[in-house]
Amino acid sequence: MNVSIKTFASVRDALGYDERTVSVRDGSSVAELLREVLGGAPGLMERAESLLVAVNEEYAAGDRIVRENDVVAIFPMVSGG
Amino acid sequence: MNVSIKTFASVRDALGYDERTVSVRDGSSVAELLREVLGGAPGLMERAESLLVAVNEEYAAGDRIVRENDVVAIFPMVSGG
Amino acid sequence: MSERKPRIHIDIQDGPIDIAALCERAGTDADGAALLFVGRARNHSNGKAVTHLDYEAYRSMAVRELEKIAQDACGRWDVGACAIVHRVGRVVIGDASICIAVSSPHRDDAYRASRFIIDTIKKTVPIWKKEYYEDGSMWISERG
Amino acid sequence: MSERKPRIHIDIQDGPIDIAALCERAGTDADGAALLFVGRARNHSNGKAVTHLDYEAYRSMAVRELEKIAQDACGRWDVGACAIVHRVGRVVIGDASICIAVSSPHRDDAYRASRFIIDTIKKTVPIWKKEYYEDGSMWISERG
Repeated sequence: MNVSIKTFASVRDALGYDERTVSVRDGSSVAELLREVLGGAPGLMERAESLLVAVNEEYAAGDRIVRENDVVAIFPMVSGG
Repeated sequence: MNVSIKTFASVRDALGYDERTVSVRDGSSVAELLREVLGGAPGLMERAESLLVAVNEEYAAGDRIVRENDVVAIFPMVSGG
Repeated sequence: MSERKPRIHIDIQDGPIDIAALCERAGTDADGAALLFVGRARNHSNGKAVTHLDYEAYRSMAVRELEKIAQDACGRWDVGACAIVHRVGRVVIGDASICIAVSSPHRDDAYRASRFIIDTIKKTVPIWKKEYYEDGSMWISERG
Repeated sequence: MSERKPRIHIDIQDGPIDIAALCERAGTDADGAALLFVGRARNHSNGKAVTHLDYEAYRSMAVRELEKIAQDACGRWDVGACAIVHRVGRVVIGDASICIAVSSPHRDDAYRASRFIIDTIKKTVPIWKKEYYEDGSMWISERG
């Protein structure tokens, strides 16, 4: 199934793109998707625990199951204000 | 000796003047001066304990000795802001 | 606590307070936070409808007390700039009776200093508020 | 807690924030206190001179999170109006990156709600700050 990935700030800088569609197997969790997406960027993999994930604009934990066409955003700790 | 009296808000309303020079005996305390000044306004006398006094623009306690030409302000609890 | 000299501005004035101008006074380049407190005339008090307010001040002493409070706040917290303007005379509903602008490098100092300033003003600065209702008026210091 | 419906305004915008306009949004006739928090780009951070900032947002989600925070604050405290505007893009030293205007009948609610809002924004709203120095730049989320 296809999932839309969005990246921000240092995660985008490390991955080199801000949006991409990826294909993952049905029933994948957020954690599995993260390993897939961050696999090619070792620096990010190391600090995967500190990254935040939102599915369809709501924060999601690692065990959240991703569905077809979900929008999954991956980003570092926020620092606005 | 002569002392300048200033009054504000409900104290002024009760006394009917906002400034006056009064003559008191040398060595009078703030408390004695208050009895003198408020004597003619029984409503004020009753709540003398809740009134505030400033001598030369600094808050003063009842035992403070007043001097010639001091400016003594008498007013109710403040309520600005 | 702070080693730099904070900018302090104190005023007691008749007529509307220029809030935008006050905002511009707040904040040096070292300050990451600015906090503006605005005390406004509200349309009710203790269950009664209020039509307008009237503020009276012992002006010279009130300015001295405001300066003391500003200095005290700047000594306790790391404040870059502090401006306090109190209005006197008639204040209609919705208008500002007092504005306090405080800025600091980090927000915690601004919040603490601002709160300290307004709380202390209400205890020590010789200014009195009179509330007007449809059927009369009352000095607020009488109530307590 | 409040039975009236508070006025909420949320925006994420490019370019300078109109602070005076925001002040006017704050405050109904029932509100005796208004508090404006301004987060400003300051000229230093962790001992380094900062030349300017750049803010990036996940805009749609950030607006949703800001709305949640405003609703939450209005549920916890008696707030008449709440406006939050966050700026994105380049912000020069001294300019506002965020403004939060909160009004309430009594000042305690405004102080508590304002502090809650800015503290929560810094934890949950997907906006990132990049600091620029003479010799480079850094995403601030990296630092912790």
